[in-house]
Amino acid sequence: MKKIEAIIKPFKLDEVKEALQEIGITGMTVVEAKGFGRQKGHTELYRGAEYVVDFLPKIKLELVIADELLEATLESIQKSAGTGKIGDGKIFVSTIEQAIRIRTGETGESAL
Amino acid sequence: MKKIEAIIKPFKLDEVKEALQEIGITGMTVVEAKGFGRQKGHTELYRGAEYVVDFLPKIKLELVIADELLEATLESIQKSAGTGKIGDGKIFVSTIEQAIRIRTGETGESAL
Amino acid sequence: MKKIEAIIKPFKLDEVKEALQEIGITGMTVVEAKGFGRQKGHTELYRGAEYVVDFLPKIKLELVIADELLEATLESIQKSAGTGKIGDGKIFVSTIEQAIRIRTGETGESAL
Amino acid sequence: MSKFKKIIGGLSLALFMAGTAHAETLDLEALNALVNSNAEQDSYIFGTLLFLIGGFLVMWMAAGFAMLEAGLVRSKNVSMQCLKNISLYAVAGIMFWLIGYSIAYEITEGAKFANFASLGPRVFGDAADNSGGYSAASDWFFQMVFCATTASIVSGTLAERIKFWPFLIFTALLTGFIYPVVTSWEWGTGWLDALGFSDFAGSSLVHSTGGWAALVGAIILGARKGKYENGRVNPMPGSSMPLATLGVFILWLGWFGFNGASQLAMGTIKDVTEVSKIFVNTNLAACAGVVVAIFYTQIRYKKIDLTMALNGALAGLVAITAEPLTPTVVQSLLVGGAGSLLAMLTVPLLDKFKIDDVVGAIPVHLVAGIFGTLVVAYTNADVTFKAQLTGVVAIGVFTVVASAIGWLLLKFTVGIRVSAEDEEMGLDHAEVGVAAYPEFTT
Amino acid sequence: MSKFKKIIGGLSLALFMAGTAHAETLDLEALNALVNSNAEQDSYIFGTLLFLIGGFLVMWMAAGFAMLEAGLVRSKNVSMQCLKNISLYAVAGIMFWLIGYSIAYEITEGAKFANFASLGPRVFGDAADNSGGYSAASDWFFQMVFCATTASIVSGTLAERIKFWPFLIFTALLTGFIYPVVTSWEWGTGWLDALGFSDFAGSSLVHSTGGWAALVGAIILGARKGKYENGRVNPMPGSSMPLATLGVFILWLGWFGFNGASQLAMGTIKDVTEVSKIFVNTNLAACAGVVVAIFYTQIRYKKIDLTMALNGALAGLVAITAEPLTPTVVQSLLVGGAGSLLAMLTVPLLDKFKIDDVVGAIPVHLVAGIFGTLVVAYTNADVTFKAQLTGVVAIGVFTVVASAIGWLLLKFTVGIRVSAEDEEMGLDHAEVGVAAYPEFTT
Amino acid sequence: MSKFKKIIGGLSLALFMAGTAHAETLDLEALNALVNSNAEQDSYIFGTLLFLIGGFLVMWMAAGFAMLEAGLVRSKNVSMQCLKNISLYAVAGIMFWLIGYSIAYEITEGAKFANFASLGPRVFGDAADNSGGYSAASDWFFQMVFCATTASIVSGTLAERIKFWPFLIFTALLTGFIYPVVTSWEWGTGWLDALGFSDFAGSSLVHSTGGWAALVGAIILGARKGKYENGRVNPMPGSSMPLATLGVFILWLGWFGFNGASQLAMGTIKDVTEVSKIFVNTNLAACAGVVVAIFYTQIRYKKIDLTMALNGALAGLVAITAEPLTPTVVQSLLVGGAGSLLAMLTVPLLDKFKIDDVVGAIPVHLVAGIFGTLVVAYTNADVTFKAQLTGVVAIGVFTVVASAIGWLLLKFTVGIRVSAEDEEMGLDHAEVGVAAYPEFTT
Ligand SMILES: Nc1ncnc2c1ncn2[C@@H]1O[C@H](COP(=O)(O)OP(=O)(O)O)[C@@H](O)[C@H]1O
Ligand SMILES: Nc1ncnc2c1ncn2[C@@H]1O[C@H](COP(=O)(O)OP(=O)(O)O)[C@@H](O)[C@H]1O
Ligand SMILES: Nc1ncnc2c1ncn2[C@@H]1O[C@H](COP(=O)(O)OP(=O)(O)O)[C@@H](O)[C@H]1O
Repeated sequence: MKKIEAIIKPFKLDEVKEALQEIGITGMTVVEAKGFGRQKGHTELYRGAEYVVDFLPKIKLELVIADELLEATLESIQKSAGTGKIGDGKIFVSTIEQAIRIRTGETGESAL
Repeated sequence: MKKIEAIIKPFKLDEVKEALQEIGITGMTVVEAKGFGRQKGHTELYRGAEYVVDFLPKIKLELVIADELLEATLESIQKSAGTGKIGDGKIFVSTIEQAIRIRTGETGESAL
Repeated sequence: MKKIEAIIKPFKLDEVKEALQEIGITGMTVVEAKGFGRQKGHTELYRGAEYVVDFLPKIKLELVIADELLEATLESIQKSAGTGKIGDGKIFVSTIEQAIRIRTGETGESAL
Repeated sequence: MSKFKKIIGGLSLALFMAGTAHAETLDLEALNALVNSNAEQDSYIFGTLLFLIGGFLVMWMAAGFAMLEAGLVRSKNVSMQCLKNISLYAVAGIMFWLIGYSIAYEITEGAKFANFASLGPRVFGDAADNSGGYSAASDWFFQMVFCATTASIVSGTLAERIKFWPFLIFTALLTGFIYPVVTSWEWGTGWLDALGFSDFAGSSLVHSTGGWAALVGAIILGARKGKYENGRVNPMPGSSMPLATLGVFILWLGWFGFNGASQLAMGTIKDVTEVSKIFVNTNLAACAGVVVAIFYTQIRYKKIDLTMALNGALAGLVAITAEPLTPTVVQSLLVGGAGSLLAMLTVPLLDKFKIDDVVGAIPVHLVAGIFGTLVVAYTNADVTFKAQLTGVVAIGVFTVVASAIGWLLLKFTVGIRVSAEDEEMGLDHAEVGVAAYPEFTT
Repeated sequence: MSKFKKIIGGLSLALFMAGTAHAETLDLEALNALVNSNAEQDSYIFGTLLFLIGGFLVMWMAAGFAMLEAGLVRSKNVSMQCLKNISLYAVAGIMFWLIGYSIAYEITEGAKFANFASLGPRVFGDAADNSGGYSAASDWFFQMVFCATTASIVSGTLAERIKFWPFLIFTALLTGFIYPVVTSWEWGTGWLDALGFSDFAGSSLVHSTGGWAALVGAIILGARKGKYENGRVNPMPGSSMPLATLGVFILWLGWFGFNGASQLAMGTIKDVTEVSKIFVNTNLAACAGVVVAIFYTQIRYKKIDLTMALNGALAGLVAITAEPLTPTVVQSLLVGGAGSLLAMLTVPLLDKFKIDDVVGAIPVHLVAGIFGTLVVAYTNADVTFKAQLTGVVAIGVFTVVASAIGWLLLKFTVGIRVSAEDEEMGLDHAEVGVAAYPEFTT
Repeated sequence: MSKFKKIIGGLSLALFMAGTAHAETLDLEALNALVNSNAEQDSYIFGTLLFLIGGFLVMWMAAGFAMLEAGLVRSKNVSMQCLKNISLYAVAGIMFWLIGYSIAYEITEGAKFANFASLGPRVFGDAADNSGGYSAASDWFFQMVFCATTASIVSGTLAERIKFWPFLIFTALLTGFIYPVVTSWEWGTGWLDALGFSDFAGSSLVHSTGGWAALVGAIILGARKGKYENGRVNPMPGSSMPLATLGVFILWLGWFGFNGASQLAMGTIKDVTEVSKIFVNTNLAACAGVVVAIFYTQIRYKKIDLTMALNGALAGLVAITAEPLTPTVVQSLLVGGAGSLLAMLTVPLLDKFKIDDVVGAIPVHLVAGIFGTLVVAYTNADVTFKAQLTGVVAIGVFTVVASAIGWLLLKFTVGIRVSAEDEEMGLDHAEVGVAAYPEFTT
């Protein structure tokens, strides 16, 4: 099984979710995150002092999938999350050795 | 070393933590998350418009353990996190190559 | 490519970020987390009832790097995140198989 | 009608009235009558103004309860708590108009219940209703906001697990029947008043009544899931301490209307001087409540419990409410401080009995209310302990019985408690449409 | 000057005045004059006091709008919404002083526009300005806060996408010109007043005017990005329901000043009695608004919509504002309830036309305002439906045209809408310096 | 006692009084006496009412400071800030009763310190205390809330690093001694008053005194850890901009009581007219403060700084406080605008000197307060610049010295600063029992 971590722009979440549903993904977990990268941060102003906020709001999407879905998933995320502007984010892939569904005790791909 | 990521229902956190402590786990990190899965979301109502919130509040538990604790840990989480109802969550296992305790510089299993 | 997950004290974030920038790291993602470990929690008081909060605020830093940067990165984090006091946190290393830059479709190390 | 013409009309009326005496060729008797009618008019205006100012200040307490409770419930129940608070105020207003006021005030002196024939909605004549020395509508408004306060007390205790509609039905019962009956006994000149019982602004009539109804409700409803588990008390900290603090400041402000305007008249030097003294005593009782709370929690727990400091202020206010006029400042400080201390000692006691009072309304409103009522015997020479005790017991027994009947009827018909699943998920999702802080991504 | 001496000075003045009659060897005529001048003085003080109390209560509504809107916009726009609300109040104050008041009140009876020669800043004499039977400054203050209310209505509708400075320029236009002109027609004794149009406290003059300006702005500005996509309405829940609730409680409180002090005088038994009746009717109309909203949403959606309950209270208040004095309680309940229902029915209608009203100001202030104005014909015998309809239409036409010119001029010069990127990022980052909740790590 | 009987009692008393003249067979002299006593009574009631209304509005400012400060400190210190604000108000009330009032007002005209023999707790007689032309208790209440305001100013500046108990001890010193002494010089008719110094509502007496105490405290306490590091200023944005905004709106509202009721009398046409003018000037000075702030920050930083707009409103209010009556509207706008500008220019100056003022109380209350006091010489013809300067310097020197002694004594005995570890962790964990937003999972 593969774990896909995608860091995307927050307002793209719905679109990405729908794209993933279309290719048959039925589960995922998302986490609020802040990202630091090439996209430049904001200059903020507080009580007359300016400062730069480098960390921008991002959403981190995590989904574990069967190996054969990898290509489709990557493509789907890439398409739906892209705006073409800097800061669109990254996708990282790694291997998951075991998955368990807590409710039923099912393991492996049937747990996803 | 193994990394265990468990997505559980928020109100189960205390129980799971205690179960893990009992089997000797002394460290873990948790993150607030929102989960999308088979458990159906809420229909919400805002200014006369209904909408569905698919993402439900979840807790993501991350713990890195020595390989030999894997079985016990999985079992402990599975027992303590289960309610038998849909949405109880998943456990994912992967491999961690190195662990370092920042304070002491210890590495490997002694860093956990 | 390697994925580094560092759990650090929140007020150290800026220092760590700067240290990482110095060694040429240009991207990272951070997530708010709560940590349970040897560092003891707070005794809190609410409407006359005392209770212990075991989970302390932490920051989880995630960065994916080219293999050759591993040593320098670990060292850099360890130095900048350390206070010498209990609770300084951990660094975990694992392998990432693929990285994709959503905007350009670049893959591998050039996507980082 | 223009904003201008109106004024000019009013003025010429005044000039006309002034002219009456003159037209009758300056007859001394006529002038005397004019002077007297002017004096009466001023007295009427001042009394009415006191009710209006006091009334809007007490109305504002509804916001105070809303914020206090919103801050002390967990996020998943905050929208519901806001909804309950605005709804209960609305229901209280309508019920008190529909039937409540008539139960409270259409009573024969010394009686136990209102005259059936006079029950019904309150009608306000178009002509000036002069009989009471103040406007009837201003009086009604002032009484109504007191009635709403009683209901606000209940909503905090039962938060996070009671169903919305049954809660609202109970509110209708409380504001349309229970509170009015209790009030009729004393402020309506019923039997407790005849007995010499004294409760200036309602430590018992408002606060204990609300407190008893809350207590009975809490017992019948049961504690929140997980509150008392494995023999230990599991604190469930609320969502926002600054909102809770704001709520207490609002209540403190409103209390100047609550106690001050309960003087019921402001048209004489004596009256307005007494209102002033009430302001001072009310304020300092609350100050003492805070100071006792921060010292007590520092000594007892080695930390200062903010929620206790907030409750301490309220307990001080509740305690002085039964008699904010006769005490000296020192007495007021003692009454406020002791009320606060009693409230703090009650909190763990309730936990011992597994009575789950989410915001601490029972210690603050019931316990400090009873204490405040009894202690009047020592700060007001005209009042006996026996009369006070009688009142406390009578109000307690009646409210407990009536509330219990109400709660039990609701429990065994529509049910009063949400499902365990809904409770866990939070009432905001279960019954209200929207989470308090609904954003996830922006 | 010391706080003490002042008082003593004031007192001796009073004693001196009292002494006048005596010195003249107790002449009856002199005493009569004294009595009359005392009466006039009291009337003046009461009238002025009513304006001051009403004025600070309505000023407080600015905070209510700020909290309501801060709660109903998304986090990324909350600082901006706070900024807009405090800024619009400041601009309204200055514009209404500079020119607005003179437009509103320097008008010949029955006319359509103020006398050019009299336009200009308002000056307050040092001597007591006695002519109106109240202090001119107190009247100005009371009128000014009404003007600010009108501007507050607009800011909510256009939130989350309008540029700050163009919004503020429009505010200057609205508070310095549009609102004053509309006001001059009625409260300034202009042609609508002559026609018999009646709008006691401003359902039309304040609320509809604000509502029309908001509606035109919303149409010209367009909906928020993503609000209407793929043929479906995408709700964008606000950041904080408790803040929105607080805002409504603040507005409800302020409304006692809004409607009550619009009686414009308090120096007679009749006046203060009527103020009291206004308090009762205002309060109960809001209560009915809440009750209708919770029933309606429960039945229609099977859940209770908190934001609708909040808007229901406001719609009830807006509806009763055109005539809070003559209706009976039952009529007030009906007016408030119907206003609430109409507002709720309008919400989806606006969505159908893709008019994006972030906080629901159009249903609440425009629709309930029109309804409230028209229904006066049925609760006040002196008022005809025709006059009311004329007023509603005239105010609508004028405000729509004037606002459209304003908005379009701004649109085609400086532009009124932030870039898509800024909108997505949030106005707090784009135009204000600071996020509403700027902390990430602590 | 019933709510009804009371009223009827009051009424019959009035009727009885009216009857006096009649009974004595309509003697002109008796009628004259009655008229005079009625007039005196009205004057007394109006004056007292002004104190009561002004008093509760200023009391409400305590909530304003609490919300402003809760919004401008970081989440980890919000509970503590709430606790400090409610506690300081409680301590101020008790200290001002215990000793403060007697220091402030038991002073011989022109003297430098109160008469020792008269020092002690304030006692309020049962009988009407008629001597001052108003109720003594109402006056005390009004003075007390001013005293509390002074202490509120300090808590904001020193937030996030000062220990709770030493802060509270200093509050006791400030409200029981420093503020009363300063007040005695002017409002108590001491030497500054004799000199011709003028400070209508306390730009110097309240705001500068609080500001100086805060400044000295900030210097002795030192900046927050990390605030000034590596030669750069590190902004530490607060937790909640909407709460800070709410705080400013509350303060603005309260200021109508602060300045308006400092007229100290309302029983004549002149007095109430002047109160009205004060309302207008106060309001417009704040409006100008906002407008200047948004223009200035837009031009200087290319963004609009919300926190500066909020502080601008407050600086405008502080600046006009020394003389809100004599200026024309244009002068008020200039005073308010200039006060705002000065405050904004001071903010970076303080940072240059590494004086860490968490909420900006020093620019707002000290700097705008000094400016406002000095500028009185130009808006009030009776006042000389020399007298104003003398007052500013004298108040400054005394407060700085007295505060320094207080702070240093505390520093070298119990210590005033929390440990670096506690500061980093946040005071909510360290000293209070509960985090401001304690939920993690729900
Ligand atoms: N090496 C990395 N490891 C982890 N997260 C990264 C890394 N590089 C970038 N990110 C995440 O991806 C986001 C977008 O990256 P950025 O460089 O701004 O733009 P782009 O995705 O267009 O290259 C960052 O905000 C950060 O959250
Ligand atoms: N493939 C997946 N990858 C990542 N997280 C998942 C995946 N499937 C489910 N989850 C997480 O597990 C939670 C529970 O899953 P769900 O399908 O609702 O019920 P159940 O655990 O009973 O099968 C989801 O809310 C989501 O957070
Ligand atoms: N085995 C583990 N797996 C995941 N996270 C851990 C583990 N052990 C510790 N942590 C994280 O590291 C943080 C610090 O650990 P702690 O034991 O308190 O101190 P130290 O880092 O000094 O050993 C914890 O709060 C927790 O977030």
